[in-house]
Amino acid sequence: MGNDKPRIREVALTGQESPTVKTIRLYDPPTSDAAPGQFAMLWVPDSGEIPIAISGTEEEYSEFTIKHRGETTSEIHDLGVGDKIGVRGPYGVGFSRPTGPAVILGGGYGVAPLRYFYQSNSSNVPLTTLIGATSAEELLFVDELDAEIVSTDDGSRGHHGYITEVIEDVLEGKDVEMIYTAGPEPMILRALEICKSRGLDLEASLERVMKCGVGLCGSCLIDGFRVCKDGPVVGLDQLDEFSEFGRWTRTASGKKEPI
Amino acid sequence: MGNDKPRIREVALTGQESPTVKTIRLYDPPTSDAAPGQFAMLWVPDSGEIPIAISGTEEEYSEFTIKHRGETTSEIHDLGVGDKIGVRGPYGVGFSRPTGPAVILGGGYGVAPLRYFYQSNSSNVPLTTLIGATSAEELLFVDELDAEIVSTDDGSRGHHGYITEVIEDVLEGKDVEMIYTAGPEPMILRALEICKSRGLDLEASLERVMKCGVGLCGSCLIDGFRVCKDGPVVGLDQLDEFSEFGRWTRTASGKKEPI
Amino acid sequence: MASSCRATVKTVGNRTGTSTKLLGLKFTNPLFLASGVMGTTPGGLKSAVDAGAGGVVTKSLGLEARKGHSSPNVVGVDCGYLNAMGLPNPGVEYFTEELSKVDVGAPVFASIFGEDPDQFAKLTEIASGAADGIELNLSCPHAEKVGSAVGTDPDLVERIVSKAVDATDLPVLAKLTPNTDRIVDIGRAAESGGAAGVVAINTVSGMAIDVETKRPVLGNVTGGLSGRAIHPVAVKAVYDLYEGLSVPIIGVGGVETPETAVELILAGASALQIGTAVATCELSVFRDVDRGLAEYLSQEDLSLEDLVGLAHRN
Amino acid sequence: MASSCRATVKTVGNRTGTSTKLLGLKFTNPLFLASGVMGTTPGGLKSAVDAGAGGVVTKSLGLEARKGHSSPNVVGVDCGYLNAMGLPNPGVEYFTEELSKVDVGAPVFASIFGEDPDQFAKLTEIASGAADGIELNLSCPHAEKVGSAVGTDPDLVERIVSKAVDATDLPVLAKLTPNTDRIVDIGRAAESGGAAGVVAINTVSGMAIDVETKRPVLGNVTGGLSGRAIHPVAVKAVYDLYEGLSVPIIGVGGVETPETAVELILAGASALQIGTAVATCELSVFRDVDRGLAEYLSQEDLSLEDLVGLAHRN
Ligand SMILES: Cc1cc2nc3c(=O)[nH]c(=O)nc-3n(C[C@H](O)[C@H](O)[C@H](O)COP(=O)(O)OP(=O)(O)OC[C@H]3O[C@@H](n4cnc5c(N)ncnc54)[C@H](O)[C@@H]3O)c2cc1C
Ligand SMILES: Cc1cc2nc3c(=O)[nH]c(=O)nc-3n(C[C@H](O)[C@H](O)[C@H](O)COP(=O)(O)OP(=O)(O)OC[C@H]3O[C@@H](n4cnc5c(N)ncnc54)[C@H](O)[C@@H]3O)c2cc1C
Ligand SMILES: Cc1cc2nc3c(=O)[nH]c(=O)nc-3n(C[C@H](O)[C@H](O)[C@H](O)COP(=O)(O)O)c2cc1C
Ligand SMILES: Cc1cc2nc3c(=O)[nH]c(=O)nc-3n(C[C@H](O)[C@H](O)[C@H](O)COP(=O)(O)O)c2cc1C
Ligand code: FES
Ligand code: FES
Repeated sequence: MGNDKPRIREVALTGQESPTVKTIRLYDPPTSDAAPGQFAMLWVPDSGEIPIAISGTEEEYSEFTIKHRGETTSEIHDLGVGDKIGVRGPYGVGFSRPTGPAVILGGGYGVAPLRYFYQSNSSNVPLTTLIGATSAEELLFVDELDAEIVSTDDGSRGHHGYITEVIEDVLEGKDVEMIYTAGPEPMILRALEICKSRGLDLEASLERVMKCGVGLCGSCLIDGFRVCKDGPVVGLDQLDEFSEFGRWTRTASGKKEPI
Repeated sequence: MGNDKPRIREVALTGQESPTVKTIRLYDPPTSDAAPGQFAMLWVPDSGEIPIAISGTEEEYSEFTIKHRGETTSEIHDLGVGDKIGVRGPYGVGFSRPTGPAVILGGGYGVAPLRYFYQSNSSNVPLTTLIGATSAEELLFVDELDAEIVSTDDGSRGHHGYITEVIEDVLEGKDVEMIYTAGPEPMILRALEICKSRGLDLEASLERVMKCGVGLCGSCLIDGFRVCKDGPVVGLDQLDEFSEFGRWTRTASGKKEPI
Repeated sequence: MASSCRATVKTVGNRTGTSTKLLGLKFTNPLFLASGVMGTTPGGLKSAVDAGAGGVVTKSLGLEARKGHSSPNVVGVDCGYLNAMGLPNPGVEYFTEELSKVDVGAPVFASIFGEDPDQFAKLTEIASGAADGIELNLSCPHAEKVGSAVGTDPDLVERIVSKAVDATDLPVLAKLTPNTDRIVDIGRAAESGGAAGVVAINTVSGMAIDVETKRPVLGNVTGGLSGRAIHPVAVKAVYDLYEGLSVPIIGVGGVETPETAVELILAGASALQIGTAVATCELSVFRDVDRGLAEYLSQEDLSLEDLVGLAHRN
Repeated sequence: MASSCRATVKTVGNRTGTSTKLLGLKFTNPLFLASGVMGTTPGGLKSAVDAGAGGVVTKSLGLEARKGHSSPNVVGVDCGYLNAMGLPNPGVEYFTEELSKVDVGAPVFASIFGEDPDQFAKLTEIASGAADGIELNLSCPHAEKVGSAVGTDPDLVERIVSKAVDATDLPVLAKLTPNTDRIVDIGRAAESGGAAGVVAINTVSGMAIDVETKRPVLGNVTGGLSGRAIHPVAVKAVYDLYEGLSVPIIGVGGVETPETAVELILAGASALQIGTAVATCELSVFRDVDRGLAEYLSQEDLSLEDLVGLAHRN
């Protein structure tokens, strides 16, 4: 619990990934040692603390790739090299190590944890990457992950439409065992259906409001499952059992909200 | 600090060493691993908690050799096999390992820690043991420590008088570097004088009222030295610096009392 | 972390049951989920029961939905956590409605918080729609006007409890704050008001400051300390309440192992709640502690009831 | 144990002084020995100064010699100790006499405890014979009739302080209990009574029960919790007092590292006391914390005075 106190770090490097997405790099040994799929709680003093996936590591540095959404993410976007931010974690359960050919399926900033997953793939299994975004300029890490197919909602690059619409074509010719995915919940839901119908396995990284990150507060519950501690990466069986997944999320007060 | 909670142990064995001194054996890995000279706090529920030296160990068992003095020691004397007692520790700093020929000088129940010291002597240095007591039947561990000379105040065995009176004779013929001692403070004081005059080194185990055993409460102070944490074994230089040693002890209230 | 969750109580002997009757309710064991920990949704409550909890307490519910304090809401400290959630909850009606559709599998206490006796009465009435008991939160240390603001005045406590008791047929518990020199007076006031039992303790007031940014860490500045750090405080509170009260006491604070559970029962608790340990240990902490408790009872050849308050014999 | 004593504050930069003037006294650093810890004899006080303490507080002294409670007097718990010494002391006259013959090497506060304003006045008068300041113990949680029994009633506190202030020319500090919901009211009462400063906190009420013998461990049954477990409680108390009072605050509770020290200073403490860490760390804890504090100040380019209460800026 002494570890669950924010460590104050200086931003070592920043990079703009898209008009709305920025990566920051911090010297932070604990998170640099995390499993792909694990996340950290990032604290911007006087603003707030939010859960962010680890998007890559290099030696004792970790990277976080953050979409400009509201108050706290906007504060993080304003940080420059040398500015301070608090980090605690890593938290949660990450992705398993791939043991056979697999597909990486990322939507929006969901590509962030998958980038770290890709970086960490030390086994020799072939990974096929599919990436979707709203528009061409919002596509993340396409080259780094050697994406085979991309899609955009506005058709500005690759497939015009949702990335889920091309999964089955990609799977046709390939001997794939498993999909690793993160991104909008409808995308994950669709991937789940595809995996079920084709007998593939699946691991998905989920998001909920996370106020503690350690399994205490219950703000991140899906049914009775603590996404922060027992997730955020969940397997197919677990996902398939949820009654709320893909349909409901919870607001900060605990009220249900349709996804 | 979690370790500083009494562990409840059953008495595994008891032995009467003299009309007033009894040994109890407990299964207690932490103290069985102690250095000779270290002590434990023994707790008799509903009576009290007192400091007692470790007088020997065997595998994960420790022994304590206790003189019947007052309330709590009398309760301990009443314990039989299977009865319960609390132990915390080991505490304090023990004796150094002998590196050359040495004398063991024990008076009264002070022989207790020296017995463990003798047991633990794995180096091949020759140890010459001198033991004093009030009377023949109160002499402790004479055979076990292969005592060369014993003394009794009433002359019922060995030298008639104090054991300190024979030290110099013993030292005459021998190439001794150091005295290890425990027992009445006047005895230790005399040993200190002898060592100083002959250029020998000395380590002595001291006693004071000890209410905490961990260095908090100050009840065991000699000058500003915490006997429980920085002792109970102290070296010649330290001993020689004390203004209170050999002259004053402190009562439970902190008042000075002549020794 | 995990290491501190292991039992240090010896575990030989045959397992005996720890099922218990209390407040007119039956529990498979005396280890309940504490309020505010995981129990923000009926699904969270059910998870705890599935993991072995003998009963559960909901997150504290108010009349209106509340988002809670701004983040950070939780910070780790030595042997515990500080939290300042700020009583986020979807409102008593919303929660009760949702709860009424779920079979939690064990008795559910609805925890409620309000500003005055009338609010507590209204909350009690609504919450009684789906709960098996009511727990009055008179003790949250970091919410303005509610919580311990209403829980340190014995007269007010008596009025709140008595209004709540009038508003329901269910057993009403009063949850007490340790941040006072009058916990026994407050417990007695709750008893006079008709409380079927008291729950002790809520969190201990505390805060953490980050030395590099020089800012309080919690969004709310101050918060409540929970976990093993406060266990001795809970033991003392339960011990004192047992001497001063006749209603059953439910002990809370730093229960993580069979040993910490037995300690509170010996002090006088008839049942226990577990909060922080669902984070520092696994959710199986309920089952693990229950197993250790059962083994302890069997070894000592005592029933759970026998054990309650045994440290007081003299 | 030792590991928790290590500094986590970065220690680059040049060492600057931490000497400080407070209450009309000069201290080489703001880290004082807390009352009751080692300071039962003048020799113990001197040892702390030799090990780097900038000031020292004596064991609390009463009118008569006291042996203290029956043993066990101390038991270890998670992240701290419970103690119930029972205010053993040789009596104020005896101690003052002995102290007058020793050059401790730094300012000495005589801590005193009594049952009523007149006793406090008398104790103050006698203790002033050899001390540089007086600390009124209004907060021992485990002694009958004295200690927190007199420290939770603001009116009584004001009268005690004012009588003590009248009885001496030395600065008078009031040491406060955290076991109350009115610590700021009590601090204000002390201030009105003329206290030159307040000291916060004394130990937190707690107890431990042994599960095998089913007996309270401490001879006195209940005791006071000290050490890192109570650090967040101390930070909160100091923070609140800083908002409500104008006199200097001396922070106590779980100081073991430069970080824990800085935290209390940021909360509003002008100086600190260290108790439990002289057992959990080495006596060099004074020097070690001072060094870390100095390095922190140098790195942040702040003076000690600048740092006091900085977490309150808004
Ligand atoms: C496990 C996990 C991993 C994530 N990884 C990433 C990532 O890699 N990149 C990325 O861009 N986004 C990620 N997110 C989403 C990210 O947490 C939200 O986009 C972010 O919290 C929005 O904050 P904001 O202040 O900008 O938004 P606002 O809507 O202004 O929110 C205001 C306040 O609401 C609270 N809040 C909002 N969302 C959350 C939340 N999910 N949990 C807790 N508090 C919240 C915070 O207190 C915040 O300060 C992740 C979320 C989770 C649960
Ligand atoms: C480091 C050390 C090692 C010791 N080793 C041994 C040993 O191996 N064998 C042995 O026989 N004796 C040893 N003693 C002495 C032993 O501690 C006392 O003889 C014993 O405390 C007397 O207790 P009592 O209750 O029988 O006496 P009483 O005079 O009846 O004392 C009553 C109470 O006074 C308190 N008390 C008395 N003496 C002490 C003390 N020294 N410290 C703290 N509290 C005390 C206790 O609370 C006790 O219950 C040692 C002492 C020290 C300091
Ligand atoms: C994150 C968190 C939220 C809490 N919320 C509530 C609450 O809403 N109502 C309440 O009465 N107690 C609340 N508490 C207090 C707990 O119910 C419990 O009394 C306290 O944490 C001590 O138990 P523990 O040490 O087992 O956690 C909360 C505690 C935590 C850690
Ligand atoms: C063994 C012990 C004895 C104490 N005796 C006294 C005392 O006599 N008077 C007093 O005001 N405080 C006494 N205290 C409280 C300390 O001075 C201090 O307020 C408390 O321990 C918190 O600080 P710490 O966490 O650094 O120990 C005692 C504390 C301990 C551990
Ligand atoms: S974020 Fe608190 S339980 Fe998951
Ligand atoms: S016995 Fe308490 S300091 Fe030594």
